[in-house]
Amino acid sequence: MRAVLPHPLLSMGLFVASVLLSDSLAPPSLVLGVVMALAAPQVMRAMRIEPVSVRAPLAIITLAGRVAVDILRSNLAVAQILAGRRADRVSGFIHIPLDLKARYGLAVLAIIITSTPGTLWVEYDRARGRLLMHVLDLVGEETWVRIVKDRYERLLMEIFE
Amino acid sequence: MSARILEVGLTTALVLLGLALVCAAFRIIRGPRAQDRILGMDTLYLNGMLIAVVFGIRSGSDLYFEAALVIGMLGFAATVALAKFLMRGEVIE
Amino acid sequence: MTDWLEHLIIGPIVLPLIVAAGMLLIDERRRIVKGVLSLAAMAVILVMALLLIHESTTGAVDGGDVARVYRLGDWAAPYGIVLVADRLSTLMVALTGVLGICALVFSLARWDRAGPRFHILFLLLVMGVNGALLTGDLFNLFVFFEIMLAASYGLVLHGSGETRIRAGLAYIAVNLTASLLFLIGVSLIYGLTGTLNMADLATRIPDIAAEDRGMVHIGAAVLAVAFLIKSASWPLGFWLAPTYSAASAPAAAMLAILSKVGVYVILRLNALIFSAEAGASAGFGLEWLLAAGLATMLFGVLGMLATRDLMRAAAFAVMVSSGTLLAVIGGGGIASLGAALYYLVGSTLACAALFLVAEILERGRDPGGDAGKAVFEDEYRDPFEDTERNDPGLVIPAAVAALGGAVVLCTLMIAGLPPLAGFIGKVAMMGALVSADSVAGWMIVGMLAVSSLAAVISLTRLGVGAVWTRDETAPNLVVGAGEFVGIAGLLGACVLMSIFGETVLAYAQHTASWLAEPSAYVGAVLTGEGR
Amino acid sequence: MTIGLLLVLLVALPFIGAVVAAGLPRHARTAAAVLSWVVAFICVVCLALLWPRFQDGEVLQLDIPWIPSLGMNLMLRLDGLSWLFSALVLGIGALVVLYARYYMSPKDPVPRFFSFLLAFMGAMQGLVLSGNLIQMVVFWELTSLFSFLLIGYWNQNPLAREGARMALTITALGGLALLVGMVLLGQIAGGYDLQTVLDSRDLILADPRHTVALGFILVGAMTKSAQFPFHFWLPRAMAAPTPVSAYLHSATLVKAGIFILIRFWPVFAETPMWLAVVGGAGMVTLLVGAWTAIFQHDLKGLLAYSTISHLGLIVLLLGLGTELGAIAAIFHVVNHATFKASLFMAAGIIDHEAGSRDMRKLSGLFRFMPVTAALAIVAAAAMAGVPLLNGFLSKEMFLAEAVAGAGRHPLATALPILATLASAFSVLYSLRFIHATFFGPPPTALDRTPHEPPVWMRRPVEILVLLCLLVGMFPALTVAPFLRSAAVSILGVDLPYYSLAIWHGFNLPLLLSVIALAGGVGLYLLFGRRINANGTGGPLAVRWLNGGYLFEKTMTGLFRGAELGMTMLGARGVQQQLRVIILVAVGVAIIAGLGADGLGLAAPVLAAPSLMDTAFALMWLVGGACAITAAWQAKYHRLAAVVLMGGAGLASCLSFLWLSAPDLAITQLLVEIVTTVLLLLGLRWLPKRLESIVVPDHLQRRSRIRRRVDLIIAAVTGLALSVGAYAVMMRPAITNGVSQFYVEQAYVLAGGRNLVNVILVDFRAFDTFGEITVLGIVGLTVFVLLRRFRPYGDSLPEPTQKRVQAASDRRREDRSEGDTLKEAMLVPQVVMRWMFPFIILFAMHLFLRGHDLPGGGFAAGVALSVAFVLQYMASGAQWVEERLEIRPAAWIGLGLLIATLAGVGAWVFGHPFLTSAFQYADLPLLGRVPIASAVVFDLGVVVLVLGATVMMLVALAHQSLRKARQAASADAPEDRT
Amino acid sequence: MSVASMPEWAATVIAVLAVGGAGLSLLGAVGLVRLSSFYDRVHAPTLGATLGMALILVASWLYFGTAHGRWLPRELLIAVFLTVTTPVTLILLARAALFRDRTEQSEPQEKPVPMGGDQPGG
Amino acid sequence: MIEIVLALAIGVLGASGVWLLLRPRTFQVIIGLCLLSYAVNIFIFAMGRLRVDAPPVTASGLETPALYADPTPQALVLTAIVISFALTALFLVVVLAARGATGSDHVDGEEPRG
Ligand code: NA
Ligand code: NA
Repeated sequence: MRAVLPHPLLSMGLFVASVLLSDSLAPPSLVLGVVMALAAPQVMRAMRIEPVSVRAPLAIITLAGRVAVDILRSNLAVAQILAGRRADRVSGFIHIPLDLKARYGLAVLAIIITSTPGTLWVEYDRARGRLLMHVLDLVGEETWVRIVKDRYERLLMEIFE
Repeated sequence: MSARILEVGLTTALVLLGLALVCAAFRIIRGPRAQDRILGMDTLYLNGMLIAVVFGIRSGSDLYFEAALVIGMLGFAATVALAKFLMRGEVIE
Repeated sequence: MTDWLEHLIIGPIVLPLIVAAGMLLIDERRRIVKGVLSLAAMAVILVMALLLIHESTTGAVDGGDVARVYRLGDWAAPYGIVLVADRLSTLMVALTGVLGICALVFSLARWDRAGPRFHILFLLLVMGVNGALLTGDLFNLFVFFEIMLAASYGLVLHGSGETRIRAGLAYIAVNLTASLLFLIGVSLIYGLTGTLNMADLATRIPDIAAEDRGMVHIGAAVLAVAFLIKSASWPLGFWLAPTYSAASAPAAAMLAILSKVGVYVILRLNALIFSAEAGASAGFGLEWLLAAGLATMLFGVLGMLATRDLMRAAAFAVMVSSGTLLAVIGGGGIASLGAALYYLVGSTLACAALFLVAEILERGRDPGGDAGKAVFEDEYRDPFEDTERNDPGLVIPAAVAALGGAVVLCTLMIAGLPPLAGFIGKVAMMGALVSADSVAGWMIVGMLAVSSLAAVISLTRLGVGAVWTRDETAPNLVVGAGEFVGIAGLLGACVLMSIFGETVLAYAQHTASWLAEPSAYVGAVLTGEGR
Repeated sequence: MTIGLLLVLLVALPFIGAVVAAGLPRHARTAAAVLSWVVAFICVVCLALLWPRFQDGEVLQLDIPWIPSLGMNLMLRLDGLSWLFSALVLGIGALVVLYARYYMSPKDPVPRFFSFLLAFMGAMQGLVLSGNLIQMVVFWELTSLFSFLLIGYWNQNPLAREGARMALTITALGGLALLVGMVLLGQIAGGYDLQTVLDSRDLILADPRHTVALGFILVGAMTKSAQFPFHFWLPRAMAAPTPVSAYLHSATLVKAGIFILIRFWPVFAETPMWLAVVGGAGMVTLLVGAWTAIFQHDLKGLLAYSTISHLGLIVLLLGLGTELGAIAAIFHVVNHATFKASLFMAAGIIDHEAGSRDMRKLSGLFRFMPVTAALAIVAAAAMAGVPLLNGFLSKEMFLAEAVAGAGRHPLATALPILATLASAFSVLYSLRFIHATFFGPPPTALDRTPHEPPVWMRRPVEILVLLCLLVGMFPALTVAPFLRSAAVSILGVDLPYYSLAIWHGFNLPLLLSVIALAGGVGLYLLFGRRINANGTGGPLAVRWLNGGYLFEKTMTGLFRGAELGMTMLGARGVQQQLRVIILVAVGVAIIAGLGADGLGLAAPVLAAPSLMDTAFALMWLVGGACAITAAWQAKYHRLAAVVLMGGAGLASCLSFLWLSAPDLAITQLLVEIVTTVLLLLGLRWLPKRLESIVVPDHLQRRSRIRRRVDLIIAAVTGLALSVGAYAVMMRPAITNGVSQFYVEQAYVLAGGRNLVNVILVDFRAFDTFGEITVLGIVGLTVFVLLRRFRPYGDSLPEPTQKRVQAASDRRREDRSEGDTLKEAMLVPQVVMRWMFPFIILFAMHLFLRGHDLPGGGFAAGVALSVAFVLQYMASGAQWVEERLEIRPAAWIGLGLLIATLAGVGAWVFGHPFLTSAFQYADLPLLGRVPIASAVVFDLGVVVLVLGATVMMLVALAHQSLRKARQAASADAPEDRT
Repeated sequence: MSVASMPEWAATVIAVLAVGGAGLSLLGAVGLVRLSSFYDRVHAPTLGATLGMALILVASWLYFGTAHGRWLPRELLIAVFLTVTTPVTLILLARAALFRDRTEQSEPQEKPVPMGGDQPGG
Repeated sequence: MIEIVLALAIGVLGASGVWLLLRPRTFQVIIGLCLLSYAVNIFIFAMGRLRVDAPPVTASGLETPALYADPTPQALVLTAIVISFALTALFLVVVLAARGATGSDHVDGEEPRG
C-alpha cells in the first residue's frame, strides 16, 4: 500500500485537481486523474518527503471555518484602515511563544497568519519556539497572542501532533 | 439586459484592476528599497491574474483560464527567487 | 527516383541531428567513438550532397535543371515548410560537406579535446547551415539561422580562454541584434503578403497593391540588413575579424561558410523576390548591395593590410570574399554572377584552409603566449585543478616546408594568382564585367585588382613572417597527421576545382542562369495541393 | 615523335622534374643537379628537334583545352621568337644548373633549390611558348612566384626575405595589371587566342579602349623588366644565390616583360602611347641604370644596375617603333643574356672563392684566378661594346637606330646624344668592374686567399664567353638564322635590310661608338679613384633615385594608412558596432519607405476611448513605465531592473491574452519566470556597480554626449517601430494568406482545434523542430561554458547576507550554522516541495490538451523545469541531487531523438519527414479518443525543453557549490584580483 | 445556455462580485502606495489575494455555471494554489527586509525593528 | 484605439531596449535584449492584425477564417519567444564567463581607457 500510495492525501488532492483541470467527469478525464494520482506522488517518494498524517480530520473543518471567518473579518478591518478611516492606528512587531513543533503544523499556521490581512509571519526561532509577527493594527499584544494560540495553534496541534 | 449588466460590471472591474496595476507599478518604480519593488511585483502578478479571470468571464471563454492558473501556480517562483536573492544573496545554494 | 531518394533532401539536416542527439547519450570520454561517428556522418552528408547535385542537374524529364522539393509533414507549399534542392542550394551543401569533413579531420588531431561536446556542436552547426541552405521558407530560414548561430556560438567559445570569450560576447550581441531585425523583416513581409514561403512570395510581389509596396520594401530592407550583418558587410561586419581570428581553428574554418550563407540568402531572395518578373519591385536595392559590397571589399583590403596576424588576415579575406560576392550580385549581371559563384566556392575553401594553417603556425611560434590559447581539459576532472594538456601530434621534419607550401597555395587562391581556382574565378569575373563595360563593372574590376594586390602584399608579409623567420632554435612544429590531412583536403579541393575548372565553372554559370529564371523554381515549389 | 608531344615536353618536363626534385632527400645535392641537368638537356634536345619543323613565318600550335568557356586554354605556340627565347631559357638554364651544383653549399637543402629552379624554368617555357593571353598571365605569375621562392631561398637572411617580398609585390602588381590588360585586350579582340589578337590589329586599334589595355599591359611588362620607376626590386633581388641572379635576373625573368613587348609589338608599335611610354621609359631606364651602376661597390649590385640599363636599352629599341629597332632589340636580348649571365657567374665565383663582392675590398685578383679574370674581362668588354664581341654588334645597331630615328621620335635629336652618353657610362662601369677587381695590388681585406674555382664551376662561364666571342666575330655563321627566324615571326617574311657584319664602314654610329668608348675610358681615368672611394650612397642623384627606399616608405605608409583607414571606417568595440547596426537598419528602412509611392499610412483616429480601451491603456501605462524605468535603472539598480522588466513582460502577457493569443500569454509568462530566476542566478557573479564611483570629467562629458546621441537613436528606432506596426495593424487583414487554409483545414486535416498548436506541431513542425534544437544547443553551450567558469576574485566571497547570518548563528549557543536559513525556509520549503507533484500534473495537462486548447509541449516543459527549480531553491542543489536523478544533457539528447524519430517514423509509411497521422481510437473505458502522432513529437519537445532549461538553471546554480568546494580545497587557484 | 438566457439576477450578482473583488484588490494596491513603511505595505495586497480573489473567482464560477452550465469549480485550483503560494513570497520577503534593516542600522526606520534575540545587529 | 496603444507600447519597449543595448555594461545589454525581444514579439504578433475575443481555437469542423485571430503570427511569436529565451540565457552565461575571465562587466571586456 505504501509503495502504491505513499501519500494518500496527496493522491486525493491530485485526483481532484486533475479532474478540475480536465474540466470534465468523462471517463478519460477520470482515468487520467487516477493515473496522475498514482504517478505524481512517486516524485515525493524519491525526494523522501515525510507524508502528512492527520490525527483529527474533523478539526480541519473547524479550523477552515475559523480561518474563513477571520480572513473575512480581517479583510473588512484592513479595508477600513486602507480607506483611511483609522488615523490612530499603530503597527508593530510582536513575539508569540509557540508550542507547536510539527513542521506541517507550523507551515499551515504560517499560511493562515500571512493570508489573513493585517498579520504577517516574519520569523520563527525554532530553538526558542518563538514567532515574530508583524501586525498592521497593534491593538494589544495579548489579544494577538491569544488569537494565534487559541484559535489556531491548539487545533493545529490536534491535527498534526 | 444580462449581457449589458455583465458588460458594464466586468469592464468596470477590469478598469479597477488596471488601476491596481498602476498602483503596483508605482511601488515597483518608486521603491525605495528592493523589498518594495518585489512586493509591487507580487501585487502586479496577483492583479494580472485577476485581470485574466475577469477577462475570461467577459469574453465568455475558458481559454484564458490556464493563463490565470499559470500565474496562480507558478508566478510565485519568480517572486520567491527575488525574495530569496534579497535574503541570501543567492537563489540556489 | 526511388523511395529513399525522395528523402535524400532532408538527409543533410536530419542525419547530423540524429548522430548529435545519439552522442549526447554516449559517455563524453569515448572520444574515438564520437570521432568515428561524426566523421562517418560528415562523409555520408557529403555523399548525399553529391547525389543531390546529380539529381538537381539531371532530374528533369527533359534532362535539364530541376528544383527538387521536399514537403515536410506532407503539406504543400505555401502551407507547409518545404525544402528545395536546386543547383545553388546543393552546391552550397556540398561545399559545407567538404569544408566540414576537412575541418573535422583537422580537429580530430587535437582540437576536439579543447572542450566538451565538440562533435555535437560541430554536427549541429552543419545541420543549421544545411537547413538554412535548403529551406524554402522565410521563417524556417530564421530558425535554421538560429541553429547555425547557436552552434557557432558554442564553437567560437570552444576552447575557452579570455580572447575567445570576449570575441564571443561581441559576436553574440551583434547576432542577437541581427536576429531581431530578421524577425521584424520577416513579420513585416508576412503582414503584407500573408505568406512565408519564398516561392509564394515571388508570385505575390508583382501584384502587390501600390500602397503596400513601400512597406514590403521596408521589410525586405530590414531583412537585408540582417543578412548583411551575417555576411559581414561594411559597416555591419566589424565583429567578424575579432571573432573568426579568436575562434579555434576548426571552428574558424567552419565559420568561413557562415558568412557565405548570409550571401547565399541575399542572392536567393534577390533572385526570387526581386527578379525581373517582380514588377515595380524588380531589382530592388541592387545599387545598395553594390555599394555595400565595394565598401566591404575596401574594408577587408584595409584590414588585410593593417593586420599583423595571419588568422586575422584570413578573417579579412573572408570579408573581401563576401564583399566581392555582394558587389557582383549588386552590379554584375548574370555572366559575372556565375563566375562569382565559382569564386565563392574557391575562396571559402581557401580561407578555411588559411585559418587552419595559420593556427598551426601561430601555435608553434608562440608556445608561451596564452592570449588565444585554448584550455585543454578533461570534462570529468575537477575544472579547478586542470593542468594544461597539449597532446603532441607527429613531429614532421618537413612540417615547416609543407606548411609554407600550404601558405603559398592559400595566397594563390585568395589573391587570385594562377594557376589555381582563385585565378580562374577572377579571370572569369573580370572577363564578364569588362565585357559588360558598365561603370559598376569597372568599379568591381578595380576593387578585384586592388584586393588581389592587397592579398599578395599582406599574405606574403605575414606568411614570410610566419614561415621564413623560423630559425633552427624555434621549437619543433607539432602537427597532427589529421591536421595535415584536413589542410591537404581543402587545398586538394582547390586544386581539383582548378583542374576541372571547366566543369565547375560551367556548373556555376548554369546556376546563375537558373537563378535568373526563377519561374522553374517557383513552379516546382508551388505544385501540389493540401496534404 | 610528334610535334605535339615535343611541345608538351618542353613545358611539362621541367615541372615534373621540379616535383621529383622536391621529393629528393635534403642532402642529395648531386642527384638533384643531375636530374635538373638531364631535364634541361632533354628539353634542349626537344627544342633542337623542333627547329627545322617550321619555316619562315610558320607557327606550330598545340591546343589543350582547360577552360574553353573562358577561352582559357593551354595553347602551346612555337614560332621563331618563342624558339629563340626558349633556347635562351633552356640553354642558360642548363649552364646555370651545372654552375649551381658547385656554387651551392652542402648545408643548404639543395634539392629544394633545384626544384624551384626547374619550376621556374617550366614557368618561363610556358610563358614563351604561350599562345593564349590568359595562359601568358598564368605563367607570368608563376615566374613571379618561383622567383620569389628563389630570391627568398636563404630565408634566414632578412635581406633575402625583404628582397623576395619586394620582387613579388612589384611583379604581382605588374601581373595584375597585365591580367586586366589582357582580359580587356581579349574582349576587344574577341578572344584570348594570341593568333586572333595578332590578326585583329585594326579591330583593336579602332577600339578606344585599346589604350587602356595597352597601358595595363605596359605596366605589367615594365615591372617585370625592371623599367623605371619599377626598377628598384631588381638590385634587392641580388640577395638570391648567384645562380639565381645569373639565370633569372639577367637572362630570363627580366626578359619576360620584354618578351611581351616584342609579342605585341606588331599590334601596338605605332601607337603614340607606345612610342611615348615605351620609348620614354626605356630611355630613362637606360640612363638611370647606367648612372647608378657606376657607383655600386657590390659586384652584383653593379651588374644589377647594368642589367637595368641594358633592359632599358632593349625597351628603348622597341619603343622606337621601327622594324630595325625591333630586330636590334631581339639581338641584344640574346647578347645581353650571354655576357650578363657569364658576368654574374664570374661575380659568384669571386664571391665564392674570395669571400667578398665588395669592390673596395677586392683588388688584384688577376694573379690569383687568371682564367676567371680573363673570362670576366672578355664578358665585360662585350658589355661595354668593344668590337669583335657580340655586345658591339647590337650596340652599333642601337646607335644606328638612334641616329636614324632622331627625326621621328619624340625624343628627337636628344636621342643619339643620350644613347652615346649611356654607352659611355656603360664603358665606364665595365671598366671599373674589371679594374677594381682584377688589377692593382693584392687584396688585404679578405679573410682567405682567393684561388680558381673547381673546373666545372668555370665551364659554364667559359661556354658563354666563347659564345660572346663567336657571335661577335662570326655573327652570320652563328646567330643570324635564329635572329632572322625570330624577327620573321614578328615582322613577317619581308624583313627590312639589316646587316650583322662587324664593319659597316666609317659612319656616324661608329663615330658615336668610338666617342662612347673613349669617353668611358676618359671618365674612368678622371673620376675612377673618387668613385671607388666614395662613401655609401654615391652622388645625390643615386640616393634620390633609390626606389627601394621609396618602396619601403610606400609600404610602411600603406600599412599605416590601412590602420588609419580601419579606425576611420571601422568601429571600436561592441557599442559602436551595435550603434551602427541600429542606425543602418533604421536608415535603410526610412530610405526604402521614402523610395516607395507611399506607405498607406492612415492618420491615427482619436475617438473617445471606451472603458475597455482604457483598461488596456492602463496596462500599457504600467508596461511602458516599467520599460522606461528599467532602461533608466539598469546600471545601478540591477535587481530593480529585473523586477521592472518583469512588469513590462506582464503587460505583454496580458496584451496577448487580451488580443486572442492565450498560448502566447502562457508561454511568455512561463519564460518570464524562468528568465527572472536565470538573471538572478547570474547577478551573483556580476560586479556591484555603485553610483559613488567617480568618473573623470572628460569621460563624463564624452559619455554625456554619447548618452544624448543614443537617446535620439533609441527614440527614432522606437518611433519607426511604432509607425511600422501601426501602419500594418490599420490595414485590412489579408484574406488570401496561408492562415485561411490553417483555419479551414486544421481540424479536418490535422485533427486539432488549437490552431497555434497545430501549426507548431504539424503545419510548421519543422520550425518547432529547429527551435528545440536551438534550445538544446544553447543548453549544451551553457554547460560547456560553465564547466570552465572561473569567477573573478571579487565575486568569490560568499554574499554578505550569508556571511552575516552564519556569523550570528555561530554567536548563539543554541543555534548552529545554517539555522537561520533553515528557519527562514521552514515554511516555504513545505509549500514548494508539495507543489512539485501538482506542477507535474499541470504540465501533463498543458501537454495533453495542447492540440485542442492553449498549452503544448513547450509550455509543459518549461512548467516542469520551474517545478525542478523550485526544489533547488527550496532545498539546495545537494539535497535535490541526492534524491532525484538530474541528467539534463541526456534529456536533451533524448528529447531530440524522440522528436526526430517521430518525424522519421513517417518514412516507414512512405510519407515525408514529420508527416503526422491523426485518428480516433475507441478505447475500452475511455471511449472515443483522438490520437495524433504529433503528440509523440510534442513529447520530444517536452523532454528537450525540460532538459535544456534545467541544464541552464542548474549549471548556473552549481557555480556557487563549486566555489564553495574550491574554497574548501587547499589548492585553490591563485587569487586573480 | 448562454449569456442571453442568463437571469438578470445572476448577471447582477456576477457583476457585483467582480466589481467588489476588483475594488478590494484596488484598495489593497492603493494601500501599497499610501502606507508609509514596508512592513505596513506588506499587508495591503493580501486584500486582493484573499477576499478580492475569492469574489472574482466566485463570479467566474457563477458565470460559467449559469451561462455555460459548467459547474465544476475549476476556479478552486487558482484559489488554493494562490492561497498557498502567496504567503511563501511574503514570508521570505518580510524575512529578507528584516534582515536588511537589522544590518543597515544607519538607515533610520520609522518604526523600531526588533532584534533577532541576542543578535547584535542581525 | 488599441492599435495606437499597442503601437506606442512597441515603440516604448523598442526604444528602451535599444537604449540599453547601446550601453556599456553587459547587464544593461541583457535587459535591453529582453525588452527588445518583447517589442519584437509584439511587433510580429501585430502583423496578424489585432482581434479581441477571437482566439484561434476552433470548434470541431470546417471553419470560417474571419472568426478567428490570425494564428500564424502567434505560432511565429511562440518560436521567437523560445529562441530569444534560449539566446538570452546563453548571452547571460557568456557575460558571466567574460566577467570571470576579464574582471570587467564592460561589453568590450575591458574598462574604457581615458
Ligand atoms: Na497577511
Ligand atoms: Na587563434
